[in-house]
Amino acid sequence: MLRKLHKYANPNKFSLIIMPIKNVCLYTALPLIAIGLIIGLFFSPPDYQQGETVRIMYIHVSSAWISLFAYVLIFLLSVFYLIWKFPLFVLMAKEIPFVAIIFTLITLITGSLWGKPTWGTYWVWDARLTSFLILLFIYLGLIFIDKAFKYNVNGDLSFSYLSIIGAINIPIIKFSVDWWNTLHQPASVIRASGPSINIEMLIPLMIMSTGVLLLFFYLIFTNIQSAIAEKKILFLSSKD
Amino acid sequence: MNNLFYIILKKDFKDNLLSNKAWFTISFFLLCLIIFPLAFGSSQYLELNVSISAIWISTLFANLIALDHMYKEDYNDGTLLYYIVNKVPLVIVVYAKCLSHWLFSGLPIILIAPLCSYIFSGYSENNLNLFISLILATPIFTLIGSPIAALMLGSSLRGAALTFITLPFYLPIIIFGVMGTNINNSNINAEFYLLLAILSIGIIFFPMITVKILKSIIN
Amino acid sequence: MKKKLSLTVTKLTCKRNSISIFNPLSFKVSEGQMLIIKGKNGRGKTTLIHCLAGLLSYQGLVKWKGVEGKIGYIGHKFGLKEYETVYDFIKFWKAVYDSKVSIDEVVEFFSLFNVLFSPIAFLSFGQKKKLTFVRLYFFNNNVWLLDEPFSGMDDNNRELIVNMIESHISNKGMVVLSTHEKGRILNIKNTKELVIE
Amino acid sequence: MSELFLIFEMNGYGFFIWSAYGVWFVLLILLFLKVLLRKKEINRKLKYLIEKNDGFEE
Repeated sequence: MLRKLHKYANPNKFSLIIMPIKNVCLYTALPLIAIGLIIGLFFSPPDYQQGETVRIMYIHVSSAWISLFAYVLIFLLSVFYLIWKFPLFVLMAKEIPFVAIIFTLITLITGSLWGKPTWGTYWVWDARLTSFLILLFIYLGLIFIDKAFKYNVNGDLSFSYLSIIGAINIPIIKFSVDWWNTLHQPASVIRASGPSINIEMLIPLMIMSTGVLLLFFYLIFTNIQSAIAEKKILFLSSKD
Repeated sequence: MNNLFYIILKKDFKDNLLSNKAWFTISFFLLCLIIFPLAFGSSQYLELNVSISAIWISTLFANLIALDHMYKEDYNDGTLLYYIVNKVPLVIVVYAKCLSHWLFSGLPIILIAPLCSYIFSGYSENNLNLFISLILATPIFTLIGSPIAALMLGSSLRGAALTFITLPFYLPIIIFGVMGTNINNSNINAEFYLLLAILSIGIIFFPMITVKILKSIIN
Repeated sequence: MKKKLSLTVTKLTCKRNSISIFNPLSFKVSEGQMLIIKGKNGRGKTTLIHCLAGLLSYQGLVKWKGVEGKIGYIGHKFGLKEYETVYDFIKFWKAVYDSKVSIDEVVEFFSLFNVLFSPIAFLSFGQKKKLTFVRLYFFNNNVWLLDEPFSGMDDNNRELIVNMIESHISNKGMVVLSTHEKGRILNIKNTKELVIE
Repeated sequence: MSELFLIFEMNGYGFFIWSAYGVWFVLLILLFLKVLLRKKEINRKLKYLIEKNDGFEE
């Protein structure tokens, strides 16, 4: 089993394998996002409480999911790297923070634009908002540690250990709205008793989320290919 | 086993005293505190909220500053290498280091903070809360800092990067700590239980991960 | 019954940044023998010793047999604190090893009377290097890995260390030693040489 | 014309909704450009190096 995995863990081969997957991701993501945008902006009904502003949800919630999912991905890849020591895992994990930080920024900005009409302020220091801000700083820290160890052998290890330590923040974010009574509304889609959201809003949200997720994968895969090529450049230029 | 812990703790304690870094943290804490009345420009008492935040902010920064030389000297002069080759259990070393670090960067602050709060605000009813929440929070600062200090050992820009990377991990602790100090908070036990939960998980988890990091990063 | 002490290395390589540092090495050292690793700077002598000490991950096989307790090791870094006194240093490592050897004996063997209560910062390079051997003296480990033990030492100290190594080998110990010096550096029987290209 | 305006006004919440979507779009485009430019740059370097090493393979 491990030996089979090892065959695909060869960076050059991996780079070739993800080539078609990457393109499929891009060409499904773009139409899905377009459909999601059109339904979400013009055809979905307004909320009975929040009115038209609920349309911000389609981009806000989808990017929030992506930013959390990205961290889980980094965490898993780091754990795999520490167990099996394939450098490919950490190479993949290192490419995620930069993409994820943009999605976290989108989440925070759209969230505050959603908060102004519904709560009356752009920003409150409540549990979920603060913990999401901390997530942003943890991503920044991960990028920073990658840069600080650029030509050091221990960089990979430091990166993966830091991402494992930072994973403590993820459950805090996920459950912050359930544990504390805060301004932010509790989870309404992913919860034990099934979604509490109107089906007409759920459909565009799901389409949008799938589209953005595929786009995220496209960006990650492209970055991974670049990183593999970068390694190759380093190898070639240090050869003689 | 107990004996070894005691020996290493004693040596670390001595190192701290001899290398003059022992008084650094508490002096930094006091200096940082003095800034607040000056910056608020008031010749009278500070407001209670302000004095509490001043104490928490100073604690945070004093701990951040002290973190840098937790493992630095032992790494640079090779003592850690000798510990590992000679199979001295690193768990004991890490626990001893955390304890001695806390004795110099946590304990003095805990003892001195209620007094500072009284001097600054002229108000002493929240002192017990401040005392308890500091007792719970400062060991967590040390414990969270220890793996991060260990994994920045090989990096060239250690000091600045360490401060930047550690700060986000300290933020939840300071949130709960300030909430626990607030005397108007009716549900104050909840924060203490939460800090206690983090402390009791952290006291196992963080030293373990520090040992792993030190072992893999040493060469 | 005690196992006979031996070290067998087969096809050992060590990779850093996916470039192997030395060509695959195979050798065998047994009880009462000394291995001298020779080579120029940057050929991986230190890396080889770190691999043998288990500090680095490597490809190939390193098989120790009959090692008693811990491995004695001397590296480039001394593990000395500048502000510590020599006496404190000796006392600390005696306590860590839980050794039966008395401090007086160590002081006499290494002739440290004059510097016993001075901070280590006042010591010369050679004296500091000599002090690192105190760790070997305390613990009765039968394997020694010495990385460039003679660099920066004067003749007296050198003789002291050579005597130490000789008596260790005649006590059925094993020594692996690396050096960049050319020619025969020690007059000890049972010496093997390994040259890293 | 007024109907179109109504759609864009969104019951008076138009500013928030459209600026949120605008921020989303601009940030995603910037990210996309950054990723693609990096890839292009690296491929250019790699091509140059491979040519210099006369058709290096694996």
